[in-house]
Amino acid sequence: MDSWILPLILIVPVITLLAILFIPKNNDETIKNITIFGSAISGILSLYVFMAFAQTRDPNQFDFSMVWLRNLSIRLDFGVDGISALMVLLVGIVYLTGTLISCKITERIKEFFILYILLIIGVYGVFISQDLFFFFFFYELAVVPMYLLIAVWGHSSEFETFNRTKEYGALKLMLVLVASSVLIWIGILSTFVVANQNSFLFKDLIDANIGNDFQIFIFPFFLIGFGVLAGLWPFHTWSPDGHVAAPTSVSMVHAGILMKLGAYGILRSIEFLPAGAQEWMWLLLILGTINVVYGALSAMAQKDLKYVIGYSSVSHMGYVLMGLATLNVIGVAGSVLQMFSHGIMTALFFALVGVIYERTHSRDIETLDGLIKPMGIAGTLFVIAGLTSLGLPGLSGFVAELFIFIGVFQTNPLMAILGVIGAAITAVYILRLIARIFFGTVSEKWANLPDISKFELIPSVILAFFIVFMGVLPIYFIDAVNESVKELINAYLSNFVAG
Amino acid sequence: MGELSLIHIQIASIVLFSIGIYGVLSRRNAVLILLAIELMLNAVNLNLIGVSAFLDQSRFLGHILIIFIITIAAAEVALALAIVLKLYKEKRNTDVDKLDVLKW
Amino acid sequence: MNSLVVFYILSSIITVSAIGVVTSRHVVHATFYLLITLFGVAGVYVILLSQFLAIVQILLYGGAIIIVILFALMLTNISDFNFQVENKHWKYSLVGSILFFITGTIAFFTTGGNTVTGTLGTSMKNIGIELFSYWGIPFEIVSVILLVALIGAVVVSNTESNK
Amino acid sequence: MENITNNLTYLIPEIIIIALGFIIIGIGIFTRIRNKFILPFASITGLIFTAIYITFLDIGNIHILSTTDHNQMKDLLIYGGLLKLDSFSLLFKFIFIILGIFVILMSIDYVDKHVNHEGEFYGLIILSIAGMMIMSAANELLTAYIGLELLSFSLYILVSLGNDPEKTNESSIKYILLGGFTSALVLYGISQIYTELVKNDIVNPTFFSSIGIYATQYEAFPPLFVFGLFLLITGLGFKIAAAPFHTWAPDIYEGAPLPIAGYLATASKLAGIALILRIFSEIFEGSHSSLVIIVAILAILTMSIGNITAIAQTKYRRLIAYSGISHMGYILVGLATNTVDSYTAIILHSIGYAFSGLVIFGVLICFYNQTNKENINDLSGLYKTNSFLAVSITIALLSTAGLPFFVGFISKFYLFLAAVEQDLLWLVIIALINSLISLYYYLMVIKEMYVNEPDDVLAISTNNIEKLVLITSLIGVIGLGIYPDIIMDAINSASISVFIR
Amino acid sequence: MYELNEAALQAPTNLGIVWWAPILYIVSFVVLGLLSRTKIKYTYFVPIIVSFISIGIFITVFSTYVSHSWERYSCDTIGVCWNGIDPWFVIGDIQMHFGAIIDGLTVTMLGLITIVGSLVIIYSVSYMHDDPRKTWYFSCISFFIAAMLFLVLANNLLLIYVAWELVGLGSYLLIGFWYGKQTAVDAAKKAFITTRIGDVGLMVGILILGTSFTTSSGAIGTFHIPDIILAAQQGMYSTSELNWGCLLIFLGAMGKSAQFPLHIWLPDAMEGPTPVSALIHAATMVTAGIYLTARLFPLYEISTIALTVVTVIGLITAIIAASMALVMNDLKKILAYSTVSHLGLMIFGIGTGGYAAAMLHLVAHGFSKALLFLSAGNIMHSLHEETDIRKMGNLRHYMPITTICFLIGALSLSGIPPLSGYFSKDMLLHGVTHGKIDFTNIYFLLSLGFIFLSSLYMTRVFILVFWSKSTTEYKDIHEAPKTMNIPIIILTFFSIVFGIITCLIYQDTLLDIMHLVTWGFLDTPLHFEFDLILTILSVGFALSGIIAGYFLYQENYVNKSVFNSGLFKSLNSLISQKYYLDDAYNWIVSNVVNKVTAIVSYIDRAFVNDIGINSPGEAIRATSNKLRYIQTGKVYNYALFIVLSISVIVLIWIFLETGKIL
Repeated sequence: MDSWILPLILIVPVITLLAILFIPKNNDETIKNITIFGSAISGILSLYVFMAFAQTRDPNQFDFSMVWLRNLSIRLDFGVDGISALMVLLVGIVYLTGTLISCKITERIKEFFILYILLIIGVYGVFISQDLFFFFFFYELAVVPMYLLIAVWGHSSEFETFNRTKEYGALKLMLVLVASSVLIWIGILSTFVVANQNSFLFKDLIDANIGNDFQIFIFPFFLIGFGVLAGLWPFHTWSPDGHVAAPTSVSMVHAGILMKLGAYGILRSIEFLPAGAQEWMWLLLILGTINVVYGALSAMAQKDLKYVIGYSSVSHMGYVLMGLATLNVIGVAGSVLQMFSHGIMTALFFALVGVIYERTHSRDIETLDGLIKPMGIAGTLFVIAGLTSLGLPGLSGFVAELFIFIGVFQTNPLMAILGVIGAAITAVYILRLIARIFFGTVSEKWANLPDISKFELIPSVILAFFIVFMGVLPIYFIDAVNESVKELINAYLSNFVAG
Repeated sequence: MGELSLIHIQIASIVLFSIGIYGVLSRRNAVLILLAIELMLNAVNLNLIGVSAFLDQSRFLGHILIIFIITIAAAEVALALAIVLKLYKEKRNTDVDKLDVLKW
Repeated sequence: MNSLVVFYILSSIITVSAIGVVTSRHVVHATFYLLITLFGVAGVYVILLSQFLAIVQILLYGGAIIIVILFALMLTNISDFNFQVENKHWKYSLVGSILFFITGTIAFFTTGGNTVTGTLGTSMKNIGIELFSYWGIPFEIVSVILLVALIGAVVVSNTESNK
Repeated sequence: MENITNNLTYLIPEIIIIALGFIIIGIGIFTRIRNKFILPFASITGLIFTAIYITFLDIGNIHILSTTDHNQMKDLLIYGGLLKLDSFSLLFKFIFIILGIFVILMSIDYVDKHVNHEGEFYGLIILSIAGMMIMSAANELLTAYIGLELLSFSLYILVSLGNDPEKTNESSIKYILLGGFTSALVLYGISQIYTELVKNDIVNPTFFSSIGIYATQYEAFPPLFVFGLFLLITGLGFKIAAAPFHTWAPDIYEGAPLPIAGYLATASKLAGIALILRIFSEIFEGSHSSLVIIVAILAILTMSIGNITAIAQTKYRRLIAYSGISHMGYILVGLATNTVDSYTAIILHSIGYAFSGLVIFGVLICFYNQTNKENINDLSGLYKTNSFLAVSITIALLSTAGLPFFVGFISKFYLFLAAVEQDLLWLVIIALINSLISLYYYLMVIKEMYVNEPDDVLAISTNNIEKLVLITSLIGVIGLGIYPDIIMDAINSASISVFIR
Repeated sequence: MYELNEAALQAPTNLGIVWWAPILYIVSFVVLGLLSRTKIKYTYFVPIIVSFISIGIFITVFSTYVSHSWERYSCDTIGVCWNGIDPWFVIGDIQMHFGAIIDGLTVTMLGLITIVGSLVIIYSVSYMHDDPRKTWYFSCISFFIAAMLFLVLANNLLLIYVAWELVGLGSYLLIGFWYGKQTAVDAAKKAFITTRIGDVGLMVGILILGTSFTTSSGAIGTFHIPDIILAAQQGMYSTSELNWGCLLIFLGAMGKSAQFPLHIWLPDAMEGPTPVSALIHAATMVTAGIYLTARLFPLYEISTIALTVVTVIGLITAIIAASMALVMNDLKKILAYSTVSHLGLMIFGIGTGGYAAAMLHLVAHGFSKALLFLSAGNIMHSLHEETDIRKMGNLRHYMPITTICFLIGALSLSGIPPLSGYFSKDMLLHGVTHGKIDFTNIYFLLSLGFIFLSSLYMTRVFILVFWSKSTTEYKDIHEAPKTMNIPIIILTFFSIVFGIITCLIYQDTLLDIMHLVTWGFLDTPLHFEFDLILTILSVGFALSGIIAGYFLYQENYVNKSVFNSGLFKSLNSLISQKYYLDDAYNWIVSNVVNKVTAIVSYIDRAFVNDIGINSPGEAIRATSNKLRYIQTGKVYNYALFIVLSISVIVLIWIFLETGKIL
């Protein structure tokens, strides 16, 4: 029997999109209201999906399946387990908050929302589809709107050291992501052929028991292909430039969700390529560690507020990858939690950076100071986000990073130590940043800026709430994730018990 | 001195064809290029008649082909000449070397 | 007398006149060289015992096409065609054509079964029957093509392009 | 020994079309109609009638949507096998007519503005459709050649109907000279094939099927056959503008009337593809690894030259020409694969390509009619001046770039999947890299339209006909992308009927 | 293998109320935090009430604990482990409970924290009276105390780490409370980052101890402290694991407890409000490291290397800090350095095994130093935040109460009987000497030197502030208000009687509480034994320090020029430059860290991005610009192109088919 919840999750944005499509350009208010309404419904749906899953923990309760293309026996197959349920929740939150944030956009808001919702449909689809083809379909779909979203609504950044136009950022993001998807094309096509199940469903591919040599040959394609989207070093440079060029809400979605698609993809490919994963995870571990340290160090050197956040998300995605690379329950669970936590956190970061930029029209760390005096609430929220990113207990980041450290430590202590050091470096640059732009004497230039407005406060508070909630009661999230991860890892291990 | 055999015809045709190709490649006058194309078509006919006469004596398909080819060649020449004349009317010459506005 | 000798003579005529076609400076000369070539080819038809095609060749080509070409040339001012500077790219053309020639020759010689002798022509009657029964449809289409070409010639020649 | 008149009924569509063509020409010549709508609508009504006729045509269980299990898949040889009626030919005839209708609709304003031979213009388009229908139905080299010549002749004339004297003359001269040259080559090739076949005492030496029989007899083709075959491939490649025979395409597109350029880019290429599928499905009888290699070489050349050269282009017509060339490269990949799946994929891909090509050219025609500008950077700010055009062409470009939601994605996926199934992964990788490169110049165009400011803010208008055309073909692009299954019946039966016979 | 010890589970249930202390403080934090942007006055009653309740809770727990005689002298059980609340989370094999260990150690720390905390809160009420953001201040204080209570209650290394970090956050907020002051901001940043560096060690150490063996239940490791200790005592850690674990955890302790070379943040941290200095940097937070080391003492016992390192680090810190305290001129900085050196002494004490004494000293020092800081707060309050002792003097006439209290605190720290400092210090000396005095014991000699130094600088401060002629004119100078004096007096009382009570009157009861935390098997002195010679030595050194100070600073018996010449000069400059440690750190930051980051980001731009990502694109575009020119536009070139490619490909194909061309 099919459950229509997951299709609904896709249909609601589609309906919203069509509704916007048929509203004449000029009345922005209606468009805004409809979008907010639609995103609120989606958010509630996502919350429902997650909570329902957290109650029953039955991975099949939302299954939905229909034939899409007979020749290739491609099925439209939806379903969630704990991991994707958490991701769906993440998408819901960021979608809603991003919509609220982007209400200040004035030019071409209709088109903006259309593309934005298209992006959201893509990411929703990735997380709920149980079929390799549609996984990839939605994955590409999520990449498509990014170019226009960035190139049209973005901001170029001119600094004395370097100039990055928004077109450059958008183009690089698009091309690098599509280049990475070339690798995924190759992986998917040859996996399908070799698995010879005449089906793209994950479960069929898992049952196929693909030969080890092929797994070892093909896994790097998935690893790098998805890794690029996860900001894997040395293919990460699209991400800071993209973040910086993008408008606020797109940065939120981009850093908050889009980079998670990559990690999620790697997670899924572990399922049906266990031997390849086992063979290649050392590489992911090392690269992930490089991500952590390298990203933190580069973040420390940045002069542009948004670049700092961009590089910090490169660094944090490094933790996610490290956690995946452990292939043990606690590490993987940690990285899943880190995906969620970082998604919320970085969304909050970008929202607040947007607020600041809105007011000061400057992202230059050197020129900003003492901002907490005029903008107390924004400053406080920013400090919360910062403390999350340096892994302070009681906020969402800590538990995730702790699990990742424990997991990694069991597989490779050296990398774990480097990761911990990376966390320390994070503390250094985050505290420097906060001390620089928020504390100290406020220059009269900023002395009487308006504080955060309603449309910015609500989403920021929602995000901050989830940060604190997950930090204080992590067990609620952990239990939802724990079992799915256990199943995944046990399935993975069983491959080697068998032979 | 041996008998006349297919290979002779084929050689003659390839010679004629190559000469035609040379004409197409080297000539700058559109009309002359047309003539060269006619040469090539004749080479084709030569080949066909040879094959038809030596090998395909039952269905003599070559003859049929030749007739079609000649017809189409005639039509083509007519059309091409019309176009060349139009060109001439507007540019007072038919030098294809001067036709390189459309490039790169 | 051996038909091979005749063939040699004819083919030498064909070759020489063809070379004349592609090299002679003067357009009208080239046209007449072409006429000679056509007659040579017709001669080959004859020694291959298909006189009908020879006649068709002479009538259509020697008659129609050459006349059309000359007519076209007369419509124009010949002097525009004559002083054409010698083309600078003849070397490349030579290379191209010779390469093609070599390729073709290799193909001919390395493929066996082409030393058959003993030719047999066919009668005009058979051709007619074949043409109008079996190949009727293509024939009809060719007529369409001719019509199209005719229309096209008219259209093209009385178009002053820009309206 | 049969008579022309019997089973003439099977040719009713062709006959209608040819008659229609001449009628339109006649009207155009002998009556001086000043209303720009009468001729096109007359032709369109005729075409639509034919299309409907073909749709419901059902000869002995052969129709467009015949079932996909090829046990009861029949085909009908008429006129001693010169022509073949099967769902493949029916499908392609249908597609040709549809494309013709679209092109005619798109060109109404253009003709009104720039062409002073309306009758000939529309009539020749219709006649060329007839030629294409014969190509898709031909089962024999000579017939195919004749159909191809009919198409080419009409196109020679159509190309020479452009408005810019300089470019039109040049392009028409180039086209007819190169076309004649190539057709001579093709004929030479046909004569060599004929030689080889009669040498082996194969009856009907110019039939495709006899080529198949011949191919099965030889493990390695004899050189002469290779020679002839490649000359034949030259002609077909020239038709679909595959490298290294592509050089004419950009120039002709630039010089020809814009609707005709669109027609060249969509319909005539599809005709070439139809013929190629027919012939290659026979040549591939038996295992011929070297043939695969040759086709793969052509594919690589076509893709790479097309895409890489496109990047440096400054005129949108040339850009589209090169992107079309690169797409022929993808289709050659499918050809090198040579399985039922790959044939299905090729048909799907070419249909999708045709639809997006229609959109692209429709938009460009609207743009050109009102601005007379030809450079890519003249498109700047098109979104501001007319958002509908900008969005439509964006969707079409993204579809040709093979991004999801659009038919380009699924067709490419299908194509490459089929290729990988035949161990052509290396070829697919090259193709993928190429499609990545292609994305770059599509994005450049998109950037021009959305990011940059328009040079002069005169709003570009679109009339209802153009809207109709664009929206219909957009529905094709998006609908097939979202749920391709709807036309899979037709495509499957077509590919099976051409491949398995 | 081993089982989780049973005594842990059968704990007296009413100990559960102990959780209310931190929870109430959390509540107060949240409430005040929410109120912090409002204009409500008198919000400070919330923390005051909470603090009283928490003292009550402490007393309950204390009595319950003392009344459980069954734990006396039981060296095999590890106090009372109380697992009350549901697991915080369960992941994989790791379970994490909100569990508490309640033993002598905890009880002691509880007492110190609750008492000093409430006193400081009361003191702050009037000290911060004029500050507009005092609600937020009290909110932060509550948060800090809550975190500190969690830290001492936790029975689980991860929970300790959590609390550890939160404590750091609290101190960060409090030090940087006046965020307008750049120095304060930098100090806060410095404190957090420095301790964070230590925490890297702590985290890794925890990971090592927690994951390097498999329990009987198949779980990979545990973070439950009693289990870890049992595991260690059953020898389930390899030596290297144990050594590394202990050393790295001690690195964390060094960061928090300001041990050399990570002590640099503490003096700067004096930028915060003075009560905060009293609370955080004298009594509670800085003792967290000592608490942790004491908590894991059994491990250090086993890993001798770690124990040695602890001893040496402690001693170095003690001496160096004392020497720096001698030359500083900033009142609070002097107190800070003296704190550092006393912390060093405690660490040293633990290192020498006598850590019951160390804990005793911790408490005694906590009271006295809080007392001193608060008095300093009085002084600054009346002198308008003046902290340079050279500008003071002769204050005894103006603020008598403060003078007396300060004097008592100073004497107690100098170890003059019968003040509490004397007892703890003598017990430490016992620990060093193991009962028999030999002057070849370098530790012993250095600790005597330390005693001399500490009494010397205390005398200096006292004389320069209260006794000597004042160089400046004071305006409207006055004694501090009662609300500020009462806490000081209470603290004075404690620092007088604490030693006597614990070590003389009730020592069976109270020192055995200390006793309970030693599962140690060294023969360390657990009672205070009066040893005449030792007493004479320590008190003698202390008195000599005082006398020397008197002559140096009051009578100027030796003229200062001596210090500006020769060896003394260089020594003086070395010390007053804080041994160039700050300079060294700054140099590292500016020349190493910043350089490295600059290089990394340059690599990121120049190589990874421009060469790695951009150059392929450039290459393709260049190719395209070349390639477009094959489109010459000349018909015959196109034809030539076609012909050539035909010939070439046909030849290739023929070769492929037949394997030969001819």
